[in-house]
Amino acid sequence: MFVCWCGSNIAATVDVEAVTEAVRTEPGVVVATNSQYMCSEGWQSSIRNAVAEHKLTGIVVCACSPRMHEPTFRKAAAAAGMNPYMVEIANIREQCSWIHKDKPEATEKAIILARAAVAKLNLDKPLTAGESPVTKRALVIGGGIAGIQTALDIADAGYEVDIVEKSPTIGGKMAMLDKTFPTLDCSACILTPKMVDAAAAEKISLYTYSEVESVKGFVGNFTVEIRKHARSVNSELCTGCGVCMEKCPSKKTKSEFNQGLSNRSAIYIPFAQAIPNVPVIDREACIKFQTGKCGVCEKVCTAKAVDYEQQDEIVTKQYGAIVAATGFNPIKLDNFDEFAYSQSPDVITSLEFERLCNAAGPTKGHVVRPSDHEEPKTIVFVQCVGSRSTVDCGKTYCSKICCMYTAKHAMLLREKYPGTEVYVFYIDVRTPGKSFDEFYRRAVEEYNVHYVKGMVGKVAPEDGHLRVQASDLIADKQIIIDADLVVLAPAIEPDPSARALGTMLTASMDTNDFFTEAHPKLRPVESPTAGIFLSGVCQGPKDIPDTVAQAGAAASKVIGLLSKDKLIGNPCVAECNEPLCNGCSACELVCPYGAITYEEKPVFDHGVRETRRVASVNEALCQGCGACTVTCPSGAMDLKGFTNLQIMAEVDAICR
Amino acid sequence: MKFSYFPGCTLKTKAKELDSAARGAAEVLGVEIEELDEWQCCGAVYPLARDEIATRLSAARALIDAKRKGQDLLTLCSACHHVIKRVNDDMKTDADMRGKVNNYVQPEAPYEGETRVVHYLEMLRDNVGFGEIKKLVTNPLKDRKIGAYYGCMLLRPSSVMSFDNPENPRIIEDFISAIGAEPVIYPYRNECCGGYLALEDRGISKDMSSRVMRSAAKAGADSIITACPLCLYNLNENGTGELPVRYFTELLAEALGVKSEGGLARAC
Amino acid sequence: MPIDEKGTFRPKIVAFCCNWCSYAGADLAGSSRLNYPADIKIIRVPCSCRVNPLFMLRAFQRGADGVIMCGCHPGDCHYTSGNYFARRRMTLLFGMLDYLGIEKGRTRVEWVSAAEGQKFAGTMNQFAETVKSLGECRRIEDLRCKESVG
Amino acid sequence: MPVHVDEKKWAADITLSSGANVKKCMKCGKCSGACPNYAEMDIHPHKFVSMINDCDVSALLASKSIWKCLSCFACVERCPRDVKPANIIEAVRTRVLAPQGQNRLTPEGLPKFIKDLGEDAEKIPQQLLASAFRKYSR
Repeated sequence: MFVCWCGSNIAATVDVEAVTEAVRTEPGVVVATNSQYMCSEGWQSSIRNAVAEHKLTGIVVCACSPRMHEPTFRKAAAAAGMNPYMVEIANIREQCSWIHKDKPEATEKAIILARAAVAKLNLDKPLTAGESPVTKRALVIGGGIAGIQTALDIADAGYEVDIVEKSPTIGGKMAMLDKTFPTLDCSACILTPKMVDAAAAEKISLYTYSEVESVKGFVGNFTVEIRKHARSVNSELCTGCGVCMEKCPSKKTKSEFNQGLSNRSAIYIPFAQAIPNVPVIDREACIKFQTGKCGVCEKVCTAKAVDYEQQDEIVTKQYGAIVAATGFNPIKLDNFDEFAYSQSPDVITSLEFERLCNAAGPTKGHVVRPSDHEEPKTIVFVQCVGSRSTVDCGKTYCSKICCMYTAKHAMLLREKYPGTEVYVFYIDVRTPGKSFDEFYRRAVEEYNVHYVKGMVGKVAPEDGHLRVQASDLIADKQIIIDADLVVLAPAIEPDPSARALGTMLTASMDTNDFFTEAHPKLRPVESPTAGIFLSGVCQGPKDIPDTVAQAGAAASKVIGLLSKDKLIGNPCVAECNEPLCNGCSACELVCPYGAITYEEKPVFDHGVRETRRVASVNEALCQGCGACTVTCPSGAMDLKGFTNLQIMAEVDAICR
Repeated sequence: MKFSYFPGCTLKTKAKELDSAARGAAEVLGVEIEELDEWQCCGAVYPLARDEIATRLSAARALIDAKRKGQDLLTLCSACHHVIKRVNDDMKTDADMRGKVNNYVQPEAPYEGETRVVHYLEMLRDNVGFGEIKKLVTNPLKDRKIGAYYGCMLLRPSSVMSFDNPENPRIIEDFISAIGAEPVIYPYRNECCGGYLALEDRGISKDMSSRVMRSAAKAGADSIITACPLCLYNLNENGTGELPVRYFTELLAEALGVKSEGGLARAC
Repeated sequence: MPIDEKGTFRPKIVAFCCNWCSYAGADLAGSSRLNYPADIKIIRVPCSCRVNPLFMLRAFQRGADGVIMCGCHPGDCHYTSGNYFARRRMTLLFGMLDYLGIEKGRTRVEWVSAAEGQKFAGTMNQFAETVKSLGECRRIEDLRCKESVG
Repeated sequence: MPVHVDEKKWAADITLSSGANVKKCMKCGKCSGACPNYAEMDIHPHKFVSMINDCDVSALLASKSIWKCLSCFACVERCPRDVKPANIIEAVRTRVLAPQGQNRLTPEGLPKFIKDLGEDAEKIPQQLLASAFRKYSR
């Protein structure tokens, strides 16, 4: 029995000495001691000595949460020659000393928790963890900058990696952007080489226009079904000449890539640098698919690549690790019509503005009003549309990127069109990041952008203008501006595909559908589910530098995993007491992992040897949830490390 | 379809045409309207203060009466609708208020917000259906460009009123289309007309109402319709006078070919 | 009745928390220094579906005054579906316990995510308060166990 | 107007009766941005929120804004934090009207307004009278 002080974290409210004394007389306890920091190297060696000296078969540590240091103490036990699973931890910090102020009360509780741990330890059995092989291939879901960077880094280390991207091209949101802050280098110029690298890399396979259909298995051994949507164009034959798009008579579909600011044909490549450079047919918009008449693209295709008969294809592959890089979208602005987004074409989102600025965009980089194609003279930017909001249609978090891109937009406008007046209405300007604040200050000081503290209250489209009504909180006066263009900075939210993916991966998500990390500080790129890693905005709002850094970090974690030949499994798995099993299949039905099968086995029961149909647990598949143990009507199923007897012993100790 | 109906004071006096046209149109639409027996003035203003009980009682009584009859409670005047709907929400969500009001009114069974409060426009949209109205229109109001004026009370706060999108509502526009006219969307249709200050501070009311009316006129409307007697009064008396303002039920009755005199006689 | 020096009743409450969400939520409550009564002792289980109704009965048998089970939010179970099983089992169990005279207030199921330290502490405070107001629970307490322990 | 005001107590009372949570305010100013009657007010809606938070009640009780608020709920509707500034303004107004003899509008005062309106007076809907008395008197 070892009781930790955790400096004053525990010792301040729990009488550590009293706890040590109280448990000394518990059954099975041979030695009880306490120390300043049990997790320190020095005390771990003293554990080793104690194990050797007293021939200990198990240890109880009264310390912080097992979620924090269970692995540490297990390692120490193993180093001392003990079975590492003969360690029990009484959580007397997070669940005792930190929440209770009254010392006697906290001490009493700590003693009870320690007793429960002793009671459990007395019933512990040495466990051996199983091993499983690792499939040396990774899956990256999402082909934006996060997914591309992760895949490139994994491939660079020599491992096979597949990218699954649901749109027809990789590139994601970054491909839509014009310039990037704070350096103002062109987004396409830095992204397209990476896209080309990803396409060219021998170790990377791209599955565009594809989605993950199902995920089975566990860390090191995932089986994933990928649905390749029918492109209706044979990628092998297509030369990417683009004649089909030119001739396609259906040209009225809003371009997703241009945020609806231009139209595209039914057979289309999203943008010129798309990878792969192979069109897809949007079957909803295609006249051939809708009416049966047309077939122009097939006729004009000299490569004979158009294939109306193509069907979705399911590809099944094995992976050792999976990276979620599903990215984000700006929120829909239907519920923010005080800014008249759906009432005036001249109220646009910042992503639409990116397309307007972009030389490859619908206006060739010429910033004009969508309504009349006139150059706007007065432009108003509205920050935090839906961010930091606790009402239903908003998001409670800060979207992080808007302050900086708005400074960029304002600056670009003033540089390109010095005659314009540019206003930015903000709540706070948040610029943590290298050279970020300097960038924002340049917008104010050098480019004369008018920053006004105060949220816009109403945008009224009238007389061809947008009457913007706001209040300047610092001057304490009302501001009314007749603007020509209003640019809204919508909150960003995880792509809707993330929710379904999270369920498939059993990777937990927060209330906003961002993936949760295993530890917010110490394990930021791993999901709590083993073998699942997180890259980019799917974990939380971030800009391009942060995304790329996280993408690299996720890759290094994947590489670490794939470099192992075998993985040590979790030994706390279900176990069937065969003589008790009545062969009812109830456990098989509730097992979420398909880890239980039934086998005809010789069973020795009350002196009789007979062949019976009994449950058998695949220890590699079992994740140790325990659903089967409670379902089992005969009590044959039990969970190692959390046996029925152990939990009841804990109950008894607590209620004593 | 049968509804309990809460007309409210103004509809019995200065806004008889709002009421009578609504009754006449309902007949054509096959909607039965049963005026509550002993309704009292709703108070015209929803008491925002949570410690005000007395001012909520008349609305609560109307709600309880409708519950007793097992009917939805139909309202027409924006102010009545606003007050009754919000009091109903209090009765549903505020246990403290619920206890106090029940204590005062002493209904057979405690009232917990069971009654559904339906505005006449909501009834047209959800119970009758604008498509159905279109079919019943005998006298489509062709070539009329009508601006809908929502004002404040039907829409806000949307979390309670849940009437329509508070910043870009459609319901009256859809209604205008259903009766064969062309809806005109203008930005100030959901901004305040300044009604509460029409007595005390007429200057402000003039500014507000004029802005609304100018906004509608600029957008090309030839008239404005509303559901609120105070808005109507205020736009008429304090607006720019550019556009006529009428109740939406009057136009409905007109489109359905209902003679309003008959309705008037009954209402008086 | 266990009464402390100040003369207040101190109930015995057992909380079963799943390792992935609610135990982590409890840890978060701890690291956020949110108070709740020391009468609550947590038992860690891998998943709420590991909680056998027998464990709860055992607790009441051994003199617990209240038992609460916490798991991941529906749809967020680390093991996909465990909390759904747990929810159904507990609904049946609580109905039976109520029939046995163990008031509904003594049993509770709550979904607490790893990020909801505040909710965890709030729930525990509420639950402890309720159990406290219900007083001691001796309905199915096995007095033999009591005596043998002394 | 009461001379001695226990500011803290009043702020607490006003908060309670308004049902608003001033702590939730992030000082974005959207309420004042949305207010259609901003120009007529001396103290603007966002300041009501922060002044209640600071227990700076006397100035609010004396403010002319409480008579200018239209109760149109634009600020309530558009507030991203669900703070309800209009409720606070109303709560302050009710405090001012609460003591005897503080009524802003009295039946005796009514003829003046009506006279101002001349012939048009008879068009005044009941709703206007009822709401004016509810808003401006006890």
